[in-house]
Amino acid sequence: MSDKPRKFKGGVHPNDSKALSAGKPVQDAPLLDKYTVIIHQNIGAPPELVVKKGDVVKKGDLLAKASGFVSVPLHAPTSGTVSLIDKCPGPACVSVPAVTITADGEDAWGDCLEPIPDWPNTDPAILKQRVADAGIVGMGGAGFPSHVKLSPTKPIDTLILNGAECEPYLTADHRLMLEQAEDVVLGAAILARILGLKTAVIGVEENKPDAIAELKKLAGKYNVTVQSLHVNYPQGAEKQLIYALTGREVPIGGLPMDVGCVVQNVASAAAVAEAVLNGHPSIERITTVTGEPLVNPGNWRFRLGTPVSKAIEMAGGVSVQPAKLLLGGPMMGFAQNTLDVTVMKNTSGILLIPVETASQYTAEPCIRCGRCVEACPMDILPATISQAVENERFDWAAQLNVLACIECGSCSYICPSHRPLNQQFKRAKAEIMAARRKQQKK
Amino acid sequence: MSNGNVKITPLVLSLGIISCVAAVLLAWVYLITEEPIAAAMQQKTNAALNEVLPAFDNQPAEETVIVGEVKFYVGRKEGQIIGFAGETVSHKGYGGDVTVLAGLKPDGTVTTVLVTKQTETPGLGTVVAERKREKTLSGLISGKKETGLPPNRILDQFNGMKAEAGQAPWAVKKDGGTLDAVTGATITSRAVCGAVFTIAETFAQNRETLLKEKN
Amino acid sequence: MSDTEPKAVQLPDATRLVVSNSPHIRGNDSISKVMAEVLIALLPAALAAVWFFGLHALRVMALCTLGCIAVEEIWNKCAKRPSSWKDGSAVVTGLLLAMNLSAGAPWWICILGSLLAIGLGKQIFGGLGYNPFNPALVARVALLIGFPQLMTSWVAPQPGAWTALDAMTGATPLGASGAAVATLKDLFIGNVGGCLGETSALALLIGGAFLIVRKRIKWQVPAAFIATVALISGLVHHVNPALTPPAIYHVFAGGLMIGAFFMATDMVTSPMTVNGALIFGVGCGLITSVIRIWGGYPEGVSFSILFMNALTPLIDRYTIGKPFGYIRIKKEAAQ
Amino acid sequence: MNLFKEFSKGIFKENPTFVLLLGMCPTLAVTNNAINGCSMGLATLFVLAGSNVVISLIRNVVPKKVRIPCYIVVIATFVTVVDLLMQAYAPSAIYEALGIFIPLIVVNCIVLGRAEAFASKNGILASLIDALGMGLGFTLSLTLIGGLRELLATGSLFQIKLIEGWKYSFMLMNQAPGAFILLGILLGIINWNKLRKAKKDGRDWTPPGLDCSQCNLCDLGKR
Amino acid sequence: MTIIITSLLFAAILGALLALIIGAAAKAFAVEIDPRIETVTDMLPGANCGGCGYAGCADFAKAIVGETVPPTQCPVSSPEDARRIAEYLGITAEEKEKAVAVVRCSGGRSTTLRSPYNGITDCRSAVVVAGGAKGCDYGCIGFGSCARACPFGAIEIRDGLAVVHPDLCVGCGKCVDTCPKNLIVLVPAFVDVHVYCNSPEKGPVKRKVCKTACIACRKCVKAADSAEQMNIKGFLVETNYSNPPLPDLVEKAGCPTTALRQASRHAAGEYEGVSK
Amino acid sequence: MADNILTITIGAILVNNFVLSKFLGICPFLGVSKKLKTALGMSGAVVFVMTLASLVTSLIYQFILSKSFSISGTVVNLTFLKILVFIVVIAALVQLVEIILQKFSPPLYQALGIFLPLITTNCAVLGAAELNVQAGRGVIESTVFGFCSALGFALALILFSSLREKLDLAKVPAPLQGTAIGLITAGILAMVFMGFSGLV
Repeated sequence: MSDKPRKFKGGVHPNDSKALSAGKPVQDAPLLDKYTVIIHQNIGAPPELVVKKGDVVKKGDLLAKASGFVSVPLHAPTSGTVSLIDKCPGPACVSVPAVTITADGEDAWGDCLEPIPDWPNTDPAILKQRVADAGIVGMGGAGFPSHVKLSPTKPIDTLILNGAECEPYLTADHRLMLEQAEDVVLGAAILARILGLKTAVIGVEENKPDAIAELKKLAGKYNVTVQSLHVNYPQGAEKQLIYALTGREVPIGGLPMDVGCVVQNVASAAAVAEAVLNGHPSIERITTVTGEPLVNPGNWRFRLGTPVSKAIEMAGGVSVQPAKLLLGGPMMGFAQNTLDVTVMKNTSGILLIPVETASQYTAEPCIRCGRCVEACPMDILPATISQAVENERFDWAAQLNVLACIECGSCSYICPSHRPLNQQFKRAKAEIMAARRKQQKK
Repeated sequence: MSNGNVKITPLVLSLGIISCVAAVLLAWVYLITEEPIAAAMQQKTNAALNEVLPAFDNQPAEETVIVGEVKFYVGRKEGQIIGFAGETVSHKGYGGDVTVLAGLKPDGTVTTVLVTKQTETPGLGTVVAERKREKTLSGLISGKKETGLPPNRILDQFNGMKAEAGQAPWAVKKDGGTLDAVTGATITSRAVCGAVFTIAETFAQNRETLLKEKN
Repeated sequence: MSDTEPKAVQLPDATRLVVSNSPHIRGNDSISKVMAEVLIALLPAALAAVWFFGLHALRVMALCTLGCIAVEEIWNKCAKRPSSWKDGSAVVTGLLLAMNLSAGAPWWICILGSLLAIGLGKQIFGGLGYNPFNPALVARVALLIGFPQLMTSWVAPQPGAWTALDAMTGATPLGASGAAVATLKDLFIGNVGGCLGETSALALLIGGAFLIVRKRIKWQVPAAFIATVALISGLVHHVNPALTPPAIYHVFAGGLMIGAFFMATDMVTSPMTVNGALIFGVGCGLITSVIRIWGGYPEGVSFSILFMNALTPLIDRYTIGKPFGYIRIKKEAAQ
Repeated sequence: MNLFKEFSKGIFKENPTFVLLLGMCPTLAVTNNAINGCSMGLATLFVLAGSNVVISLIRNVVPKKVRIPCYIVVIATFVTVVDLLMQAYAPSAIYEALGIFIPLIVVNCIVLGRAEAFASKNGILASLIDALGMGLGFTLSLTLIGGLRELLATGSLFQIKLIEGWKYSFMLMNQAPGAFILLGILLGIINWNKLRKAKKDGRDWTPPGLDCSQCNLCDLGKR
Repeated sequence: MTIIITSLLFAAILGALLALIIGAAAKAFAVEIDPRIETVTDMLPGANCGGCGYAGCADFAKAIVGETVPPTQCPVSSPEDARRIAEYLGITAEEKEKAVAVVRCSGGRSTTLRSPYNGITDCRSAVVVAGGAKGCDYGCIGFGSCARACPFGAIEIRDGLAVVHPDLCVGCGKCVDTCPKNLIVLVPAFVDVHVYCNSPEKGPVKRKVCKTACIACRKCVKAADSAEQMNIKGFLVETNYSNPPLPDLVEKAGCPTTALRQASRHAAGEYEGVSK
Repeated sequence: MADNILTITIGAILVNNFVLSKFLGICPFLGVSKKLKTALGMSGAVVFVMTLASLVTSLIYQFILSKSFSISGTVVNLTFLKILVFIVVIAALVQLVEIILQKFSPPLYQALGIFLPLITTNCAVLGAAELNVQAGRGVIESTVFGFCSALGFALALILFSSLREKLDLAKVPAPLQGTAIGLITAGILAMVFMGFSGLV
């Protein structure tokens, strides 16, 4: 592989605004007296609760166990008492079940998983089980259980670590790669062993030269390569990353394993290293709290269940009323209407968008300029699909491959008519899937 | 309702009878209108001849000479030939054939050009072909009658032209010639121009024979 | 909010947090910016027109632009739609329409043209973005068919003379005796009779280059268009020089430049895909050449672009590229 | 009273041109001036009346299977009669202007449509009245369109120039595009009026779609 | 005279030949069409609303004639119409009660929490973003997808809440499928008392986001003439439509949150949050 | 002859397009242009029938109707039966085609069958026959003319239907929806086709 930065087709280049928090080292968030841990933090089946109200738990104790293969267990973020099992606001503005733990202040570890210091000689199956037991999910955003990705049904020849962090504003992975480079690289090596591979590739956007340098220092030690990537959104999208690094196209509706690849987020890799070497389950994550309205943006290591209000407090509160509060980055994150939502395993950022840059536009008619077609990393025709959806012609939208859409938002970002393309595609996908389910039922 | 056992005989009978009745009716109407139609056509020809020939006292419609593609009507007054009217059909029209009638002095000079039959685009090709007197409201009220042939920019430019036998054809400006054409109706202009030239040139070639005709 | 406790950390007011779909930030592009850039690109040609045809050119441009804005706004009022002239599309249409008229066009031609362009060409289909045909060209063709004589009598260029207005006949450099009408240099600079926008190839090239550099238009359209015209007219001239002037005349004379750079590239009415753009350009070039060389009208650019506009839905339909990752599905299905 | 209703419906409520959208070909083709439109309308009126009466007469004796061919024969007969009569007695300019659209009355959907929809189900008098109403409606519509086109194109009406000294002719209106566009705009105005009325009455009304639903010769429109 | 005879002969031969061909064709390729389908189609309302579950009235008529569905399945036509069709076909038609739609939510803009929303104003599109941006996860989004779907104009959006006009509603059920929150139900038309709340949450949770939520206080259950008239399901009370209460229950019960309403008065705008 | 056929071809397809400049076949043009797919089917059926009908009518006209023959001293010419004969022959032809297709090529019948009854009343077919008579074309030329005119019809129909599919998505003002906007679009299309005038 050459050192030339790799890129993919299409994409946009928004102002990345990462300077707000890129230079801020990760701080450990102080212990709170209450954590409200959302139970269902992964894609797939929700885990089964194993505690009840009034139970005393230690840090790292099991709160809920995996309820199937595509499911991960959930662990207590600190020691304390289970004070409430009820609904709390979820990331999609809909209430979801959660466990509230009142901290006892001791923050004592419970009976943790056994560390596996001799991982290079351990059976990969045991390592994989460890990943599953530690409750590790894709920490980039989707929250897909990591161990499922590590159980491919097709031959794999490439392991890719996603350190692109192409979303504007977010710097959590950047700081992680910089400060815990060893963990990341180690995690990569462990993942490679699980998959039976000798090597792994870490893809990092070239706007993080310090992180690249840091990783490269350690790369040789663990037989891992670091590849710099062209700065372009959505470089961190799985399919685009695979294309940029290997030139392979993941088929529509397919998975990375269809082209012999497994992609893991760098934060997940670090979590894997933690779980294997120290036996610590996934109960905390590095999150960027940022945005122009904040007094003191930065990166924190939060425990799961930390309310956003506390996170904003740690960042010094706001100087002006923001237009939006987001979980995740500005391109794909979710807008929130309450401060009570809590940090989850896949919360990469807590972002406050000022009124000036928030996209609050009214849509104008499409002038067919084709900017969206150029920007679409999936090479579909957003403008045409948008018209189809506008007229509720979902069959037509399906013909136009709306299902290939990865909802990266590049088209909406670039559109001079400010059309809500992404929302339309989300609806189209939902409608098409619903129609198919209905069809299957028949 | 099943149509499996349709009887063919009533079908044949009914359609046959209707066709027969229709045919008889038509033949009858045809017989009635046969003569008026012929008369109407005759009248049309005469009206056109009146326009292009000087006052004549013979029946030019009955005194015709066909030379090549051109049909010449001979106009006489007191037995003397006072002019010819040449008629030809150009197949190069835009919407079909264009029939052109041109009056000629005995020396071959074009006097008047008329388009007697055409199916050109209304408002475009017809601009070339039609000589139409525009009635106006004030004209109607005052009851003033304008007489004479209405002018036509394209057709009138042939007046006074004269062809020599075997000369190069007249052409519109677009084809490098000198004659004006109506923009957007070059084809019609071209067809008319070609037809007038055919008449004039055919006349020039056969002038002697024609003049001697039944004199 | 927390005025009583000045030291307390200020938290955002949750009830005022806007909920919306991602992406939550947007590029700073907008329709009016696009239109503004088109106007900037038209500026050289407009200046050239004023230089060659004087204040009459300015009059025509002003009338058409104001006319288009007026028609747009009146329509919006009647149809109870929000005002839309500020997006600049009506101004662009008006200016393009003016570019398609002679400097000697009477005032009512400009107003009628505006009505046809905005009314018949655009608003009747639902306004900006829905018109299948280029509005300015609809107006131009309607006027050309409606008033053939008026629309093909040009004004002689008089560089620097502000008020002169010399009518000239409709002989164009595209006729068989093209070289006799204008020299090549005149053609390039624009010292020939014609519509305001048909004169200066140089000014149009500058504007077109600007648009291409700014990525406002697809370069494939003008490239394919001009290349096709050059190729066909060159071939025909080679076979039969009497029929048509050399290719270079075809490229620089008439409305080819403005058509290729400003009309055929109209986003709303041309294909969105790159392959589609190529087909579109080639089709325009083909029809333009055919009409110019064999047809009854002296100029075929507007007709050809409108014809290809009509074909655009079909082109769009059949040039949809395969999405990312599509090939593999097929391959797998074949196995 | 009832007969009057049958008669008037063709002129307004079920106007063949503006409401039923039938017989579009002559409507567009021969309306370049009011006189042509009017003559075409009258020719159609004659055919319509004749064929409707005859078809109403024979409706009970014709087997269903050959119904359409029989009707076509009847209509074709009347068309030929009109053709011959016009050739003989009408001014040649008008006969020539109408051109092949006289023979094409045979396939005018109004004639066959009325035959199929009305005359084949009703008595002679009713059929005649229906034909007269429809024919008159058609004639009036064609004259209106022709007059408007003439006026817009050359500023004259019934070939009498109304605005003297107006030297420019708007040729577009005289030609094919003008016909389409003008009819489209006229329909738009009619629809606008209907929409306005419907809104006043609190009804929902959508303009007729552009498909064969008005014509009942085959069931394509219903697919 | 000759001409008449010739043309007669010619036409006779032609006509006979033609009829022969068509007749032969008709005989060879007979197609069966049931004429009753057309008649039944004519007897149907012709609104093509699709409320019967078929693609338009003609399709439905085909199904009726094929005796796969009873004519009463048409939600638009009156029972008399259905009976007439049944009589025509010689089949029995069981009576079907007229139904109307009810939007089980009373959370207008003034009575429930909502976040500012920026995006497509269409319920089905809004629901993919933040569940419609409402404080209550179950409530009406109020962007009027159902109102647009209604072919009879029976649903009105008032202050961000869909309100059904029972007198205009024919119970075709088109709106039912469009509501992404599944708020709309078809109920017998003669029942006038409904609980305008669909949230299964506990009372305090509901009260936090909505002033007019049903808090399951049981006042209406107690006030009802018989115990079965109002059913309690979890934290929500529902009208028992097989044994409905009389309209005066609303007065008698004195619902503290006004979630219990009369449909007619709800439509007339006599309650909080829906006033005109 | 070759030149003439080229002229007929270009003339019939582009210059004197049946729909857009001769106003023939407007009803199916407006009626079956809702979807591109139906338009394609209709186009196929029209091309097929019009070619055949032009051939047959031209044959009948050339060899029977236009011939003057003498029977018992009277000259008889049956030209006046032209309209009657043409329309009846076309109707029969369409029926026959339908039956034959149904019997021998079910797939083709599936594709074109539903359009066939409509073609009887498509004035383009009768119009082509009439125009052939008027222009005095021979049998071969008539057939070519019929074929090319049908191609012209198909071209206009396909263009129009693709435009209509696009218009379906447009926010056309309410009163102009449906037929009105369709006619206006056709008008602009006709305007475009006028650009070809003068090609032949």
